[in-house]
Amino acid sequence: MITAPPPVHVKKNYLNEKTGLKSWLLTSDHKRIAILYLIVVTGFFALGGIFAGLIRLELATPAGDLFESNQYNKIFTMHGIIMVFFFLIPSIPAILGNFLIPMMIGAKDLAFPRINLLSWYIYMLGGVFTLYVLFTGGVDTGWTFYTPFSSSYSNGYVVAAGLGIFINGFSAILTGLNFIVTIHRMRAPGLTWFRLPLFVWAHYATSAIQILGTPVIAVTLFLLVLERGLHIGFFDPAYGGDPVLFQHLFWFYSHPAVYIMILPSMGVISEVISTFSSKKPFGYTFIAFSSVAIAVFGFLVWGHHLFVAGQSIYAGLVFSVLSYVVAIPSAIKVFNWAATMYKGQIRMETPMLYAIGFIGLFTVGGLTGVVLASLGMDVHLTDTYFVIAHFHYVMVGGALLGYLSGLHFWWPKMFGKMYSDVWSKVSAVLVFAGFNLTFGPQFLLGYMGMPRRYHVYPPEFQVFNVLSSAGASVLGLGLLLPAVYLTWSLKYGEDAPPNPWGATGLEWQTQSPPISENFEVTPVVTHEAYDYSTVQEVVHIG
Amino acid sequence: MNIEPRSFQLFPDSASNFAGTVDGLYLYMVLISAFFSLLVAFLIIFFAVKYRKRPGAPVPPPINDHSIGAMILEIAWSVIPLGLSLVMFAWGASIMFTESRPPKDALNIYVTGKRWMWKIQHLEGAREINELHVPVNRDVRLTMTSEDVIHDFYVPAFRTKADVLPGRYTTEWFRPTKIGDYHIFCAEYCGTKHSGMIGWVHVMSQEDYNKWLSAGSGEGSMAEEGESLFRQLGCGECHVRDGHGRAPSLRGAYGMIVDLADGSHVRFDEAYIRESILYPQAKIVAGYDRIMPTFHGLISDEGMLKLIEYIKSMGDPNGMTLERSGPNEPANLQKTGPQMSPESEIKAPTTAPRASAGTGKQQ
Amino acid sequence: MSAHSTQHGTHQGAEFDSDHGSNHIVPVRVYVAVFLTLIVMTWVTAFVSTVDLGRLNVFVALSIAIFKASLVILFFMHVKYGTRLTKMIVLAGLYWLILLLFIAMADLWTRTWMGVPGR
Amino acid sequence: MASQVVPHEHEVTTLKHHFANDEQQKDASTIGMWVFLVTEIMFFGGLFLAYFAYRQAYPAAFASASNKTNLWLGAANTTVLICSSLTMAMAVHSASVGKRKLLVAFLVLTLMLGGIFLGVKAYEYHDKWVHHEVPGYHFDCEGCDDAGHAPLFFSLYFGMTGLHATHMLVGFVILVILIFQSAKGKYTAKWYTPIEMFGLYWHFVDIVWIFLFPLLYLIDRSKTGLK
Repeated sequence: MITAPPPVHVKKNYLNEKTGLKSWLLTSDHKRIAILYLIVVTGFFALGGIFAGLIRLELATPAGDLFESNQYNKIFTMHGIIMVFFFLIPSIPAILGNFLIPMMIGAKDLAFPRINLLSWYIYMLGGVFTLYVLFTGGVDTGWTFYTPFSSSYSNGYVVAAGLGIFINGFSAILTGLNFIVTIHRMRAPGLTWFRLPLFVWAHYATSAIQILGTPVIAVTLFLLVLERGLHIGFFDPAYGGDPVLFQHLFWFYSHPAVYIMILPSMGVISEVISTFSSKKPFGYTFIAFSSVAIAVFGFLVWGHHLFVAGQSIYAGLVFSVLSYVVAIPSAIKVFNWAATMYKGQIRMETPMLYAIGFIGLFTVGGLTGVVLASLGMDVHLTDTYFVIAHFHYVMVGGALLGYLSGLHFWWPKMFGKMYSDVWSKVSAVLVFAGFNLTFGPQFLLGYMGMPRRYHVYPPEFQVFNVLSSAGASVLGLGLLLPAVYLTWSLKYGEDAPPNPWGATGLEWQTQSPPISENFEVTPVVTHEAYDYSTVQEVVHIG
Repeated sequence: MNIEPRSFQLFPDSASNFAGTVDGLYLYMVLISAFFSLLVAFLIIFFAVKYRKRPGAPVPPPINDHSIGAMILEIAWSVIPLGLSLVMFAWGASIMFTESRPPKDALNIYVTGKRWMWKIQHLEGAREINELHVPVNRDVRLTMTSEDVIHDFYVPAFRTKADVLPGRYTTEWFRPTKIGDYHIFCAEYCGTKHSGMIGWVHVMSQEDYNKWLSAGSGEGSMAEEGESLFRQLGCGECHVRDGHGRAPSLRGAYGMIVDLADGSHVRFDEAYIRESILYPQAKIVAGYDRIMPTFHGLISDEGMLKLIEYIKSMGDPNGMTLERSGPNEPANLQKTGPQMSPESEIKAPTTAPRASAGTGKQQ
Repeated sequence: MSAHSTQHGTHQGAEFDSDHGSNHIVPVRVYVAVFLTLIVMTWVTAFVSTVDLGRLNVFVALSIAIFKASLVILFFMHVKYGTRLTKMIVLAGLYWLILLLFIAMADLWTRTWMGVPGR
Repeated sequence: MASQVVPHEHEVTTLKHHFANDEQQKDASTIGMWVFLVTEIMFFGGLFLAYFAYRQAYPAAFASASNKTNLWLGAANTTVLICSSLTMAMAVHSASVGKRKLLVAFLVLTLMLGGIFLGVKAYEYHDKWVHHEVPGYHFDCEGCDDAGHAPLFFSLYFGMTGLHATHMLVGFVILVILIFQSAKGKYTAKWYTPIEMFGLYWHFVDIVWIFLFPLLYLIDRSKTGLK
């Protein structure tokens, strides 16, 4: 008796419950907003990556063959603006944070769902301004907009670019606000602060920085726009204005901003290392409090960007010693991650590969930051390629690898599909190798004294630049692969079980992809965090 | 004089008194960083291999991370890195302190950054663009300002740089220790030709330097040109040398601490001279009223440096005696307003000085 | 941490800290008293500024303003009757404002100490 | 078992699906509003830093330029704004006790007082425009000491008061919406959160002015006395 094959019972989930463009563009479901962010942020990342490729192409030769100086300046400015404000800052909080924090704390949604959608539209509006600037002529001030060049001498679209970032800032503020209220007031019963996943701790600290720091760059750009647009001189030396004051206001936000970029990645790495070692993170409280310590101390150290800018040496002393203090929590995290792997059951899946890469590269990035924090060394190395190498090691080696690790870790939960293990591991290795070849030589370039933002450079720097450009092509290829096999997995990937990696978070207790309300009934948490003895799911062996 | 392009170098030349200590600090830091990076890398790779998942192995029991041993471990890997880094801090701070205190007898050279070129003036009057000739083993102090945006005078071989700010003076000093030619770079983004704002430092033996200096341009020294500018602008009418004029005497004033009308004090240095010429009523000396007109927009940056050099030379006894224009100068106190002469240092007035801030008329 | 879903329908919201007086009714006479104090202090600070206290003028004006602001925060904005978390957020905001002002001003105050221009 | 309160037909439940109960929802809104106000504190904080930096650098210019502002008009304006703060507090109070007419009355009063405040500010701006005290537009600080640095004071004056006025205009728009909604009876003693949240915003704008008034109007008034 041949019975008809059982109708393929497609589980009801947040993706197929409601369909149509309107259901996406007017959604208030934190998971759909996360997907909207994923699409747009990936688009901006690609755009920023193209500019990075153009820069490396131009720098393969000492003379300015590919572009005019003016064009080159606009390209590196757009690379900076897009990567910092439109990829690094929103990437993990707006995509992974939005999707996962309500699920991790057992809530149905964020505290203010409509404000969450509003923050996406504000991000889009900021993006429209920046694309307008890009297509109508670009801005050539660098992503730092130092006055008086940006306010009186630049002929780029400084006002429009400033407004674009001004608007984009509010998107980050609203996301931060949403997270803080949600984490405080909407945890599931029994979920005390020390049972929270470290991912949530990291985002709590990140949101605190976003709330306390972003408004200051908003007002700085507001003053810049006033000065350039209405000739009201705030920083204009002709009236006795002080350009160093602009730098103080700018870096008061922009240094904590680098912690906005790295803290979420640290949250992801804590989760991934713990899951793939099947072990509770060693020193859970130390890792949790080091996130908060980074958020607090992060606001005291911005002056290390101004050591040679005409800042008084006494202030420089204070900023230098505080910069060494702020480096300690990061060191604590790295050592605790390594200790977590001790005596674990380690599975080298793709997320774990990226996490191992993160720890290695972030350690190098952090240590070169410690090198730059010393006054005497910074005098020689600031504004050279040493600084470029340092912050790319932290931003690409750290934040980007953390983002990729998180994306590969929660992809099955977000889309209910598994991706190809082979291709994802190949891409991880390519990214790691290409990255080191791109930015490793730049440390040596930096000590040789090649200044940053140079369109033309003396011939003795060419060897390192060619190596770096070669590395960039490998890195570029490595980063293209995920776009291929991840989108491929959406259609052809095998269906993902609720808990493919054997993880312990609440988000793994519900189906993948989850239903709109996340949980049929709000779970009550009774066990400590990261209790792997309770995990019985079949574990996916890549 | 063209310099033949250099070939590949792995390490920059060390050609100044700072290069040695900075390289030493760098070596210390590289060793510490290498040690910790390799330690962490080794740990994670070793653990990843040693504790890889054996099929069917039970879930590892959680390690008690609140035990005494764990606490000692946590404190250890906080305090040890902090200790090592504070050595870096102290060493770096000491280098920066020496770089911030130029010796008194240093050879003073004025640098003016203008979009995309370096204009350098020597006291003896020699002027250069994008070239800096200095004698070897002699302390050189650069007093720098910018005419437009922020630049940065960076000589990698000397391991020093300092931003050059518009509206303010900044200082950088070094003692070249090796004869040769070294790159000058602009290290603060300043616009289209930022990468073109480069030049060469020519470190020469003392004799070659003296020969170069004397063969330099025939104009008078900065102090002499400053003195003629001082007279042309009519500064001498109020700033009478013997102190009886309506304004304080500038003789021997440079370097002193001056009491101001509002009770505060300020050092009579380049910054104060410049501010009082451009914004005279900002810091009025105690006992004098606010009658000095503003010269904002009337004096070029080079002219300002010449005036400063002249005011400096008024004070020091072993400086050039300028008595010849002293008391026998015809008293022309009733002359009103600075005569406008098309001298190159006096720019056409962009903002015409208004009658209200005119010289000495309104009382 | 694994969680077993609860059968009973209602579930207790996340626990709050001890006092939650978000709908505390403040008597009108408190508002009027605070209002009058604010008006008086405004005119006091206006008059005091016409008296030459030298450097002290700044501190007097700022302390009056801080006093008035704290009155508004505590009574008009109900922070006095609010949750401990609200109080913490207000204090954090003011602390970070002080952080921004004093550390940045520290640079401006110490610029002339070294006596070398630009250092 | 407490008598089951049968919800009236028009009393729609205002509890959002993702909150456990009204208590949690109200508390979340209050905290969310205060976190937003912290961002506003830091937003104005940047301007205050610029003010303190330049006042410390150029005391003479700031003193003489500040004395050109009208002291008594500023004090009167501060009083107007404090009154509007009182009426706003009374509005929140009457909302909490469910008196709808009183609520609407106080909201309208707050709107009018705010309007008076902005009217005075507009007059002051016009007065400065006439006296050429707007930096960048043939600026001429008549009889100012250190006129070279005076534009910095007026830049900050227009920057700070302009930003404050913009915040008040945004407040007006929300106030008008609230007036219509409360007139239609949307807010009851059980749920008046929007009124209270707007109250917090309005009091914050008042606090900013409480600091702006002494900082901009009252610098070294002793020299020019009560002019």
